[in-house]
Amino acid sequence: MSRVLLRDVSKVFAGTTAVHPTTLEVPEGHFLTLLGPSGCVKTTTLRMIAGFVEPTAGKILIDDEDVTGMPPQKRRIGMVFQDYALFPHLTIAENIGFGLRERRQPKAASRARVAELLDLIRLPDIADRFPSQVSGGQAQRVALARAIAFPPRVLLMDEPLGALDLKLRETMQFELRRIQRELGITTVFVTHDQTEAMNLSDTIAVMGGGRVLQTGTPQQIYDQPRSRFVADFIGQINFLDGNMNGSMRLQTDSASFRVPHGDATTGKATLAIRPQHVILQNGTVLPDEYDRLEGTVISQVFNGNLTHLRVDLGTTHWTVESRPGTNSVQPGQRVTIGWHPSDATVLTQ
Amino acid sequence: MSRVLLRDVSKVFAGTTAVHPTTLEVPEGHFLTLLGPSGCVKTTTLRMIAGFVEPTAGKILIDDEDVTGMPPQKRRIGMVFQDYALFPHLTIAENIGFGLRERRQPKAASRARVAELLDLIRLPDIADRFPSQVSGGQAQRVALARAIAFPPRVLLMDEPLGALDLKLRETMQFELRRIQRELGITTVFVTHDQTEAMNLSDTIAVMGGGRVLQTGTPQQIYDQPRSRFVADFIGQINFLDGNMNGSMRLQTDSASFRVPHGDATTGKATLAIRPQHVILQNGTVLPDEYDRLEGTVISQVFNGNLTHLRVDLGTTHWTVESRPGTNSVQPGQRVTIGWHPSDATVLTQ
Amino acid sequence: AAAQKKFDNVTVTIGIIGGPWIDRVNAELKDEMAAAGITMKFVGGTAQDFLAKLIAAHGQKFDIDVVEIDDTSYADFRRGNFLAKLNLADIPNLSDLDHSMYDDYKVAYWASEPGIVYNVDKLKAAGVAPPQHYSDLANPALAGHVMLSDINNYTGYYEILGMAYEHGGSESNPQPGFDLMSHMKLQSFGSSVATEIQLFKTGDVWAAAIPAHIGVRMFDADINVAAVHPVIDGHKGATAHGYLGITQNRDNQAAAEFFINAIIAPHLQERLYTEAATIPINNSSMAKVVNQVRVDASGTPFLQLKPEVVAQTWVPDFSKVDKRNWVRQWQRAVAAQPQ
Amino acid sequence: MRRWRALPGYAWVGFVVAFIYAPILVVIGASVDPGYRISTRSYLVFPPTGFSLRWYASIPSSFWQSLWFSLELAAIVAAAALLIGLPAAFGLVRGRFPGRFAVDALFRAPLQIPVIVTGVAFLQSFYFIASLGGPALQGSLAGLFLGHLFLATPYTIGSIAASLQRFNPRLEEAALTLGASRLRVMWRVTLPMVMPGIYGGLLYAFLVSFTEVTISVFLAGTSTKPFPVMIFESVTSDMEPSVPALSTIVFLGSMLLIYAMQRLVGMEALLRSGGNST
Amino acid sequence: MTARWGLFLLPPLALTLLMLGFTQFIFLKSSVFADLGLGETGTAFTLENYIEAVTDPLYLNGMKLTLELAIGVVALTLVMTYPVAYVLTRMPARTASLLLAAIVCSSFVSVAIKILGMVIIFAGDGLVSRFFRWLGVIETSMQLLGTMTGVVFGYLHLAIGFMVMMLFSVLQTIPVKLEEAAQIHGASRLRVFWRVIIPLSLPGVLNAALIQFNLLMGAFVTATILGGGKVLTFPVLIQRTLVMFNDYGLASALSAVLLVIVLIINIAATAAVTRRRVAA
Ligand SMILES: Nc1ncnc2c1ncn2[C@@H]1O[C@H](COP(=O)(O)OP(=O)(O)OP(=O)(O)O)[C@@H](O)[C@H]1O
Ligand SMILES: Nc1ncnc2c1ncn2[C@@H]1O[C@H](COP(=O)(O)OP(=O)(O)OP(=O)(O)O)[C@@H](O)[C@H]1O
Ligand SMILES: [Mg+2]
Ligand SMILES: [Mg+2]
Repeated sequence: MSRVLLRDVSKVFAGTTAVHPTTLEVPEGHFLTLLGPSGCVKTTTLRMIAGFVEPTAGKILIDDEDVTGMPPQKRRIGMVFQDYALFPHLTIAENIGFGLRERRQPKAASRARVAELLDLIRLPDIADRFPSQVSGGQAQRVALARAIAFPPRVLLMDEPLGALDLKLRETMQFELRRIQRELGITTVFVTHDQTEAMNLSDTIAVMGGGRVLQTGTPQQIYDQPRSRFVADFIGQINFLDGNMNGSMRLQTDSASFRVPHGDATTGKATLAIRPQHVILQNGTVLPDEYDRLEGTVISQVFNGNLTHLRVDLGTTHWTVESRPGTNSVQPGQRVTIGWHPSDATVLTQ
Repeated sequence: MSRVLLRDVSKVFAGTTAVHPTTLEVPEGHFLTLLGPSGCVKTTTLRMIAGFVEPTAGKILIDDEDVTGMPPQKRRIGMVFQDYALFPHLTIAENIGFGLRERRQPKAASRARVAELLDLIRLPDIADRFPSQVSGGQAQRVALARAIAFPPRVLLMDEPLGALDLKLRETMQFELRRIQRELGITTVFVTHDQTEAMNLSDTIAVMGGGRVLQTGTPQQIYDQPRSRFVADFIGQINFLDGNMNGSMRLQTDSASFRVPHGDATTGKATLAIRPQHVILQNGTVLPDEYDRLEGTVISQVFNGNLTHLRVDLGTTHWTVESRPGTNSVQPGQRVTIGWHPSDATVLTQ
Repeated sequence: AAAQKKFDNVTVTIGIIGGPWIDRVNAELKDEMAAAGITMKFVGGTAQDFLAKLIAAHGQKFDIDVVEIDDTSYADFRRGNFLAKLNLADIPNLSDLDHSMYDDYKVAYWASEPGIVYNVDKLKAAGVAPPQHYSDLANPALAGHVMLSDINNYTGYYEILGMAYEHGGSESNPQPGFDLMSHMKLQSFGSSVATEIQLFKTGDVWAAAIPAHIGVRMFDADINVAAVHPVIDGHKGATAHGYLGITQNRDNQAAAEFFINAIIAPHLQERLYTEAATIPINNSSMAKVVNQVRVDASGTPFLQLKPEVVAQTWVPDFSKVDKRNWVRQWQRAVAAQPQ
Repeated sequence: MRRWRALPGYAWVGFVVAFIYAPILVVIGASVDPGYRISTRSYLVFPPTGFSLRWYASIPSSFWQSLWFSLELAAIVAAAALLIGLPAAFGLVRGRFPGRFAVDALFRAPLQIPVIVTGVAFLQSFYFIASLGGPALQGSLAGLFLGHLFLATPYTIGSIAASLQRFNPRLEEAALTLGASRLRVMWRVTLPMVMPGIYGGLLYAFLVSFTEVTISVFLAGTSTKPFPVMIFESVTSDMEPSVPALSTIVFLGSMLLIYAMQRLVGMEALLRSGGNST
Repeated sequence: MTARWGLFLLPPLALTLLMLGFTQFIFLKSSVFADLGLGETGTAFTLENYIEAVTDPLYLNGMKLTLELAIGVVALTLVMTYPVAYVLTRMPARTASLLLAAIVCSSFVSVAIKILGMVIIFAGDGLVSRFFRWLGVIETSMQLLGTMTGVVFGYLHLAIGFMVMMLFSVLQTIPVKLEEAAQIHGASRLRVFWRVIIPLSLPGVLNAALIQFNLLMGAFVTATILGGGKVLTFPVLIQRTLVMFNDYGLASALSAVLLVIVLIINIAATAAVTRRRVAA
């Protein structure tokens, strides 16, 4: 249970900067997720914390101890790899006990600890099997048990659930969170799945283009994205491009729209609003304080509990969410949509 | 554009029945998805249509022609494999043109067709690259182009999007659907991702334990699941076990609940209701016609545009969905939840 | 207590023709040598092989004490100064040998009679009369079923020189022999007793230029063969010898000479005659084995054993043979053969 | 699936295996032929005219010695080839330095020199060393060992390199995060994982040494004569009649060896690393 | 960290270089001096050995014969073993490993004795001839000793076992998926072979084929026994030059010529395939 700090860390691979100077703090016991699209150096960042990649500049501190040049085996970290990296020639129990043996724990104590961990991951019966004889979900839990057997100062996980199918992934998210909470281990988690990040994290660091773009709680990231990239990456969102001219209004070619709180900036800006905050005027009457736009329905996709409408607004397409049954529209139909200005956000980046 | 029919098809592997006798029809031009958890023989079924696995019994017909014993290369089928299976030694253009050359199409016509397909998949510039030089999403589209180059009677796809990241997967779903619609190819698609199945399919065949459990439109499957397995696999759902005693009520240990339309059966039954149909009595007043239950909030997970509450009802846990902000509860709090009986379903399997 | 041993555990390494020949020699002499304090070690090979090894050693210490020598290679052994001068007085059994059988550097220990061996049944079936001359082997009716001895084998010289003489050549002019060979369609060249017998047995070879004593062994293997001793240069039949010599700078030369003496002892020479059908080289043994001559199916002896006949057999004058050129001529003749 | 479609393939496999085994069956058959006269011992009799194990009883001690010598030689060669091949394979697969391809080519070079050239070259070099007052390598175990090692090492390197290339480096990283030092990682993770390649390399090296004739013919000495040379000389001079019996014993022995290896690693895993790293 | 792995190469590299460089140097040295007979060489530099080696039709024909033989046998071996290795990779693992084990075991038996076994099988009165005669197909016997056919058969026995093992390790890296992809898009089994399996295995196959080729270019045992003194391949000529001529200068020159030709073929073949791959 320790605090991790990356201070101005950067990494240059063969002349090109992969990781731009980054500062990131993971408070003690926190669950921090690095979230971002493929290639945004999530893995590289994690591997720098683990010690497999040496930063070109900057420092990495664990509990105020500078570990920047320290070899991985001395850092006392636990790591769960995407493909689990279980040792195929060792049994499950031997896999879990690997770190204990390497740290010269007494045999009896190790045995007890392995049994305890098998209980923790709710797989007491597979101790003597080999990794090839367990399912993906089981392997995932074994990898976790192995990583925390000798209590690590930090637990690192690189897309540990990526290979599981949807239902199993959801179950494992619960499990992961339960175990992390129970033990209170400082955790850095990597994923490109925003739902997963939302479900699991205390803090999310959204990454893109080799840097951390925004850090915050899931709710903060969702409600107050600071850039178009973040807004778009976290959930669905609709954009409307225009200009701010010092007032609290966004001016487009054809109309102007109110924007919520915040400074009255000038220059290019984008109004962003989530689909669930956009209401379709179809039977219902839009309240007066709503801003509105007209468009044509392009398509309608039924998606379990929701229907997604794509609406062509001329300059852009928006997605509007509606409960099935409440609005019945057909592709091609002209519709009016509206939203409350306080649900919108203005992005200037 | 053809019709595919599996008639009483079954498959026995080394003494154990993998596929139980299955009848399945894919109407001309339809997009049918085989959906189910890992190991439910989705791939095996697809491979029987392709001709890589010979059914132990039953017949496979394409356009009323019995193809059961026909080798794969004679079936005129297109197939997209999970890992794409592009030929690493051939260029993208050669990959796409593979089937044309094997079917002895004139060179010039083939070249034109390849160019046309590269346009269709919106990648006109990568013709001369090799598969190792294209990204995952590009490779996926190339695999699709290859499969449809020589217009197949049926297009088979085995989890073609499984290896892509979330954003890319969503984009590709749109692309897939667009191309399939444009060409009107009869398609059988395999996935274990219910959202994907919902987004793409005309018809979903939910599989489990070696058989097709239910076939229908996405809406039918979602709204009228015929078994607990199907209901649980498609989206989130809450269950309440009890007994039916001929009346239109489900009797549990402590209370009885109304059930919607349908026969008044007897015996063990389960009431099933989607989270979004369950309302939390917190500030709002539940209408009189609602059935209700009391419980304790266990946890609250913010998930982008929704908050999921887990509520302990004593015999079971339910998930209740609510828009953030509308209800503010804390774990540990006692709450009353309610639902309209017509939103519930009774499952007897 | 054992009787006084002549030597104090001396090992003698002997390089002679391999295979059962070594087994035979070893079996016959093991006890006698052990009693004298000598351990024998054997290396298989032809005289040619040992000469090559001695040359390759470039005067380095050589690990074979006693080596096989034949008429064709003797001059080279001497020219390279590879042989030690023998202490003939320490080889008392020489008294039983004709003087032509030994000199200061070599002692004969077996003899054979290069000639022709043919399969009586196969030739009869093919309607071919038994060959009388080497040149008869070129009979087109025998094409593909004739074997000559290979060049790595002393018999290889006899067949070429035989054919050369039959066409006006001689040791100094073997070309007519090579010319004839280059036109023959041969089954193969024989280089080992093992394959020679095998090929007669399987019926692939009907006639071969090989020593007559191998005919005896074939006869024992139930092949109906007969031997022919062609007349060359007025001599009926030919004789070839195998010799032993001792390599230079041995510290166990006395033991080696003791071994040579033992192997030319009459009883041993007679054993080798009965077991391997080689011809003894000492006079008393010859007198004895002449009464045990082996005959073919028609009652004709395989070997010429009467001393007066043996004395008249042909022995080529190898000093007149240009060996280096010989090998080239041979290879060219082989390369020129019809396939 | 549709078994008959695979039939031509299986038939071809059968044909090739039969082709390989036909002469071996003849040799085994001939080994039990009870031929009784000396002359009949110089060739193989097949089909056998009876059944007898007399040739098994009369194998000359020189042949046993040579067989034993060959086994010893092959074992040392295999061990040494491993000692060289292991670091070489690690260096080749994991090293990143200019000229790696040249080094790779150099390690393969012994397989590109005609064996007879190698044999003669080693022979002359040995005499040259001796003429300078160095050790007399010709005819010694050490000399044969060097010649065989030269020929066997490329196979071993190839085999280990192939399995190393398939090795998942995440496993090593996992071990490091679990506190194992680099040495311990090597011992507990890397080596066990490349074991099939190691076994494969050992098998190849052993086989190369145990069946080598061409080099051995030049380098063999009087008391250091490898078994295949013994057989070669026997076949090219006057045949030792128990050679078929001995060959049968070698064949049966190899079956035992392979069975043991199969139990240890599984033939298929072993051949997956196949000495062919390209 | 990666640089350190390179250091592991130094000892094996030094050893290989020493064994390779030293022996070849000593060996090739004698090729540029006149032969004085009985293994003695002159001290004056001369190219006469090389001139003889590359002008004498005997050696030229020998080289031609050897190249034809080696290439022919490698081709034949590939034809025989490639389908075998392929079928093995697609067989149930248990059966495949059993068959592989059988093939490996057969390699332990000396080629020399196997050759005698073959002679019997194919001899005039041998099993195969009798069988064919019984079928009424062939009248004359199939001669192995002293014929090209025999040498080819002997070489095949030398090469097949190793070749199956090597090709197996190459072919099993080709995913079955690719075959299925080709098949479903209209390729027959034969076309799948031609368009997918063969091109993908080409580099590995070439590597294995070159190893066999090199081996055959340097083998004289089989040609000696089965050639019956009639098939004078280059290695047999070298061996005879050494053992019968005792002409070291010429033997070295001949060997050097052989070495150069083999190396050129290796480099050319590898370059040809590598170029294709670089293009790929
Ligand atoms: N050792 C290396 N040498 C050179 N470039 C590297 C190295 N490791 C990573 N990179 C570069 O860094 C970039 C980011 O890699 P990284 O694996 O960290 O991304 P990621 O966010 O984990 O992506 P993914 O979601 O696909 O796993 C890659 O595009 C790659 O080109
Ligand atoms: N060739 C085979 N021999 C024996 N059993 C097989 C064979 N192919 C498939 N099976 C069995 O059939 C079962 C179902 O396999 P299949 O691959 O069709 O499932 P799936 O639904 O595609 O699963 P996934 O989502 O994991 O791909 C597996 O559990 C496997 O044991
Ligand atoms: Mg990554
Ligand atoms: Mg599947």
